[in-house]
Amino acid sequence: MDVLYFAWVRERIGRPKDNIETGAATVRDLVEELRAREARYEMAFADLDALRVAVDQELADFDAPLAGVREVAFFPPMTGG
Amino acid sequence: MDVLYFAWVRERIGRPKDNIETGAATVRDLVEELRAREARYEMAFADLDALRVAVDQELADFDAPLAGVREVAFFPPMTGG
Amino acid sequence: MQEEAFDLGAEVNDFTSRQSGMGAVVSFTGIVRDIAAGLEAMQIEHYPGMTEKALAGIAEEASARWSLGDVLVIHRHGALAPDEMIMMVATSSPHRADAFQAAEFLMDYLKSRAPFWKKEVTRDGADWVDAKDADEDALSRW
Amino acid sequence: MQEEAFDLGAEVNDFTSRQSGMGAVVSFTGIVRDIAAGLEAMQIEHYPGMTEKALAGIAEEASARWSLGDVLVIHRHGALAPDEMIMMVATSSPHRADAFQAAEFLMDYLKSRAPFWKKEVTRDGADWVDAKDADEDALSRW
Repeated sequence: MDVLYFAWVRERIGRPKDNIETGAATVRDLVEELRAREARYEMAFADLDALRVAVDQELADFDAPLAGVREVAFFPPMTGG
Repeated sequence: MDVLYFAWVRERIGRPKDNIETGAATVRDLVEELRAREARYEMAFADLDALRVAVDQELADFDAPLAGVREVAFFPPMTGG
Repeated sequence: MQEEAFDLGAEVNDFTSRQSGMGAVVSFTGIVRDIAAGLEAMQIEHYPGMTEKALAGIAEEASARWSLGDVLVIHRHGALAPDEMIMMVATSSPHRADAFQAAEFLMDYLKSRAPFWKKEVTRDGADWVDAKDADEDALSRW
Repeated sequence: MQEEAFDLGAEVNDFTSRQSGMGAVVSFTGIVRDIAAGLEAMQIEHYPGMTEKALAGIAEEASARWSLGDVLVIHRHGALAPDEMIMMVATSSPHRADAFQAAEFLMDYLKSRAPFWKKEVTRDGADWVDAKDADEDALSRW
């Protein structure tokens, strides 16, 4: 599964993307896995209220299931326009 | 005093403008004077609800006083934009 | 106020390039629509002298109500063909909500408070366009 | 979605000339504003792939809600200087209220639902722009 990071999430983690094997059932489970990896992941995911998530390029919530999903992205609230 | 007509008011009266001497105290008095002139004025001023008035180029109502006024204009509701 | 056509894009670009520190520019353009009977021309009559005052007054009112950098209003008169542009407004503001609201306010007031009258000329004859209750009602929200 | 600058006036003119039977065209342009610390650049990051889907989805939603002739959305990414245009939307409709509302809707959704992030670079450093509660609140009116 591709896991993408944007804006300060990308900067804190220090890379734009991970490709990981995971059995995580939901986005929240995936976050717990990532947090356990390294301090920079722990820091990036410290406050989930400050984060948004997209599952296969659609906005989703942290309880979204990951079965069959190819791409998950984490980023702060959007500031376009 | 210049009295101006626009849109179908102008067409019904058959001219864009009259210059008249009047002792009319208000717009409504002026309308009564004009109505008494000829049938085409009577026709143009038949329904005051369908008319708007400007006094010295500012929108006004039919009770507006005419003392010192130089220009009165009658026209249907505006349809710009 | 002008009889000749205007170049919307050039006006919007000029307007925008004159702004500094503005985060938002909104433009509105009104275009002659064809009608069922087949429109040959839209004739726009206005009240010279009062028109300029009314437009300036409406623009001033908008500037007093919202935080605006600038306001532009162009309105044509004379005979226009279908798909020709009748008029345009542009507003600039630090904030998008102000630019949008001011542009809508300008349009609502232009429709019902500036001395313009439209006449539709078709093969079958010519008719003055009736004012719409909805246009008058639109003023009540400001 | 593009990195290069766009010509607002040319886009608005093109957009308008493609319309037929539309009485109203509204455009909105967002411009990089300078900030107190002195802005050197506004960097705009986006999410390739999702961005296009999100913009198309927002435009479709607008077309479903209002009577529109057409919708145009252009959004830049990369590094922009103060007073450069970031993005624009344009809408056309037979009626002005629809054109205005659809343009405001597009902007409100673009602000908070399209995957763009702004970073302000000044002499003192660089900071991600925080999302505003007001922008999120603006969605609730639709």
